[in-house]
Amino acid sequence: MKEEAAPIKTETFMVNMGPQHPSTHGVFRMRLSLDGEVVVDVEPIFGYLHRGVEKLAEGRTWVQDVTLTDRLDYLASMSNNLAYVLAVEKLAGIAVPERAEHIRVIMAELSRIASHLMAVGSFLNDMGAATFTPLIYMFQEREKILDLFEMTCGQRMTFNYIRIGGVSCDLPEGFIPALTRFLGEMPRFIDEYDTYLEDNEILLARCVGVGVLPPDKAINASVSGPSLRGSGVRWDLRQADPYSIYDRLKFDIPTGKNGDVYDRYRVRMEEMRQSLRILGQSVRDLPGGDYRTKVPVTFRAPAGEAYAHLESPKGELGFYLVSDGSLSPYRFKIRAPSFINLGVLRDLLIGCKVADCVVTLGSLDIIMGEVDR
Amino acid sequence: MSFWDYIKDLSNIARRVAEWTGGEWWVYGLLGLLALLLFLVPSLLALIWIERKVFGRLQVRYGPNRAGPFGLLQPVADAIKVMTKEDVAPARGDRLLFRLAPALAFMPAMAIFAAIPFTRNMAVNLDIGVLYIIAVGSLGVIAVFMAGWASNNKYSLLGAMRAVAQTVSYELPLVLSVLAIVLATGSLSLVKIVEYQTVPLLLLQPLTFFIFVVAALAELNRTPFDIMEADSEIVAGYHTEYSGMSFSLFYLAEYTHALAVSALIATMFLGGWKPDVGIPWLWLIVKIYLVFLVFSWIRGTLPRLRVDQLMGFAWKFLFPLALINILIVAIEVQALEGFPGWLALVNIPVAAIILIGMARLFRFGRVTAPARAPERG
Amino acid sequence: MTRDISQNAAQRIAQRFPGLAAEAAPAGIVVPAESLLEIAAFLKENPDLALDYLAAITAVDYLDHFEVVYHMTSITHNHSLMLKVRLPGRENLALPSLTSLWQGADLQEREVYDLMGIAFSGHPNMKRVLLWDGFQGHPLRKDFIYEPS
Amino acid sequence: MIGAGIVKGMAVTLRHLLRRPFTVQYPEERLPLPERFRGNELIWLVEKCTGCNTCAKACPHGVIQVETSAKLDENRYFVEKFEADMGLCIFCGLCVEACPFEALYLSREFEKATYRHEDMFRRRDDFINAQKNFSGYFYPYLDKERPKRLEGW
Repeated sequence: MKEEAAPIKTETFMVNMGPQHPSTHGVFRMRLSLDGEVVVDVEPIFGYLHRGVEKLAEGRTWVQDVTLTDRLDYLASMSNNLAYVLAVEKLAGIAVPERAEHIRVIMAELSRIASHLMAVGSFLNDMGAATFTPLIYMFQEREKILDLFEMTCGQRMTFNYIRIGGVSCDLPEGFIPALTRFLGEMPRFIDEYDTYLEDNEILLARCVGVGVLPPDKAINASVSGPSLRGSGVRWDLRQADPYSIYDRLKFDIPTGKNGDVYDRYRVRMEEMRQSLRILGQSVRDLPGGDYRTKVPVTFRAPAGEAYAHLESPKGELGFYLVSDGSLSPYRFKIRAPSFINLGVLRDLLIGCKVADCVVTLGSLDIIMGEVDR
Repeated sequence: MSFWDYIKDLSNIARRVAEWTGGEWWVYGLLGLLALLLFLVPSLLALIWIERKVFGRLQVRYGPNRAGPFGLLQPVADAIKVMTKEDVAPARGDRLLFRLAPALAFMPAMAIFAAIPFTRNMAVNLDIGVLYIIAVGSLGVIAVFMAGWASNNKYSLLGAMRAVAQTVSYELPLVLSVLAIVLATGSLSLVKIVEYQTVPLLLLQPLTFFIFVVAALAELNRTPFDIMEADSEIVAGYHTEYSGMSFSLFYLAEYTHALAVSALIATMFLGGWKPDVGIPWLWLIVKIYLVFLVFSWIRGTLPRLRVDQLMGFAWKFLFPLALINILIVAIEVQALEGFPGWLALVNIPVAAIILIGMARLFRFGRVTAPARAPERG
Repeated sequence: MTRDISQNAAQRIAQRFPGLAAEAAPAGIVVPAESLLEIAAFLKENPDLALDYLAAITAVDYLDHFEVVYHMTSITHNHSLMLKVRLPGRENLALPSLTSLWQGADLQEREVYDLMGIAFSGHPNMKRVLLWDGFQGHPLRKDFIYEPS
Repeated sequence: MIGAGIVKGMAVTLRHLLRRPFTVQYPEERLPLPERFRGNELIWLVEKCTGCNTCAKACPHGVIQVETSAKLDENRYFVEKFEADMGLCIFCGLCVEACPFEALYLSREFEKATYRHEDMFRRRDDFINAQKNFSGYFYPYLDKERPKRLEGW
């Protein structure tokens, strides 16, 4: 008696990773087709946090729109404020006092460090340092930055600090000593975290060669920010298209070699060091004087259009504003870096394991407030 | 018999009670169970507290400190919370298996303690103690798979599949490392193994110790080997769907298992109740807690490996290492007729050399280049 | 500093595509919708222009016409261009998709479709991104009125 | 070599084990509030308000509502209604900046959670009777001159 065994049939199965999932950084959803542990196909689905910021902005005045930008990338609100305000200033041709420019740069760089700390921390958390140890170390440092922000403008996350024509209030008395102290001790902490995990074999095994984004593809897919630089493209708007006072500051642009998850992580860590350098310079050169060109509450931008972009912690954050000369913008377009960076996710994930999905996603550093707007 | 004797060797109490009731076997049994529970329940609560406190301090925060002094009552508070929670079972799951799995997970972890000798007399002197522990200890994975299957949840199933693959892989180095001990001590009985250790086996066989600890970490599914419940990937793995009391049974099973493995390590490598001064069984308990502290420390520090790297590590690193280890131990046992204490001085450098050599040879598997994205259909 | 190359690009397009009206708008250049794909390919592949980085795609509703705006940057030469396409009317708007040239156009075109209702022909996955599939209307249009169902 | 990095990492966490905790035990211990802290309460000074409605216009969310009636004998407006739904407020401080008569301030209160949204609604009398804990936001001189300037109000 011989029975012909039917060949074993396997099939892929679908897993909805998100919108409620511990490591999708908010309400992000990936529809994974899995062949066992291997990802066959992936479709990113988002929009769960869509608030229609672009439409809302059309109904608010130019001045009020600053508050909306706070809520895009809520981990680096200062950069968002700044990007929007730069666009308005470009549109209306407003000159900004020198002191305000310096304060803006200080704030933008502080928020870059804060954002990168969060990015790296949650990325390491995704990798399974499951008890949050690295995340909490990063939080600890971020806390100090948030204290600085709170000291300056009274809030910790949604600052609404940078205004058209300057900043809303001058630096408080104790700020410079506090910042100097922070600058003094932060490099030591970054070094410590590098010792902690930089050449941890498990981390290397999980990161090196995973989620490789070749430079030509990164450019083609409009990837920006640390993800682009991780692929080895030296493109940083702070040097390529300097805004504010960045043309006067000296700093390096760290780039990766392989464009894998590890390089993106390293680029973020290095960028923090460079941000500290920038902070040191801008504090040193901080001039006195006015911190704000008065702009009336009923500010009307002249009719026209302007696109201004800056290097936010997540990438190229751009605002394309169209004005018809009225109280509020006619069109308020946000070029959200997280959103566009997600375009490569599918290519990075296919062929990976499930575990690599979260790590790769973490290394892209998306933030749903910005993706969904 | 003085009071001190009763404290030093609790089995004297048992003997006394048994004599008093007529020496029935079941009296011994019940007393043993009582003693075990008296040890286990507070230990579990303490373990949970210790781990949370260690994590807290590793992370530069306080850890639990609200419930009771130093937060000592935190596990109790957790237990109350968990017991009052609704216990939801997935509608399309397999109800019977779903309910059975948590109990089944808890049982083998607890059964391991039957063979742990607390002192020379406070033990069931099982001649095949080691065999029993290995046999019972690996039962847990059945419960895990059951839970994963019965939940009818893809994450659970993924976790269960990972669990089975992982446990099967790490069982091998685990057993082989125990074999080395058995070779040296010439006995499967844990009491004999302890008595053999005039010098702790940790020093005599550091390589065995390393293999055993790593494999045991994997068996316990603690980081860096916790892929079966990797919370950042597959939510909570096999117990994704569990809530309330059934979840806490899994949770307790995990800690019971951790406690059991700590006890095993303390017994087999750290000399159990030795040095035989003071209250011997307290020595063992202190050692168990020390081992667990190290476990917590590791868990609080390391990220986790990917599933394929995990398997690779088991088969390409630990397994050959275990074989080499057995070879060395066998030669030593044969050549020296016994296992003298001075061998520690030889074995520690030998272990270091072998470990470093193997580590240099070993590479974690890397992913191959991702396949091309298929066209969207 | 990133230079704006509107003038230069307009001239080159005029040379390359004679008879094709590439007007220089106040900011950027306006090209006709039919030849968008060719012009975009030219802009990307011409070694002197080499606009290899498609920074942003957006659309503006001017009531009588829509304007689709492409912000392109050259990482090689560090210059940028704002390319505009005007689409008259309000219904059945369509443009050729640039996804064959830039992968980065993928999500951005979907977003424009979602919020402005301009379909991109040739896009591999022309679905809504931010809003759900059954959503009626395109909210960034000026005449959009939200009516909760 | 496998292991060296892991050992280094373990050493780092061990060092942290010996550090003093960074966290603050909130209800008992409190972090010092910065002077400019924007708490979740508005402070409205009825004596200074002219009812010009600038704050209401400046608010991005339409939180503030002002109604006035003319007081012809005193040649000014009487603010009949000054209401704010603090549940909608995002504490951006734009109203404070807009106020031309320094009649609006943010407060440094922050423990203002309520069970119902309605409880966050502030009416004219609530504003008048409220405890005034002035925030230095937009009025940095408040930090220094706090007692002198504000005690009489």
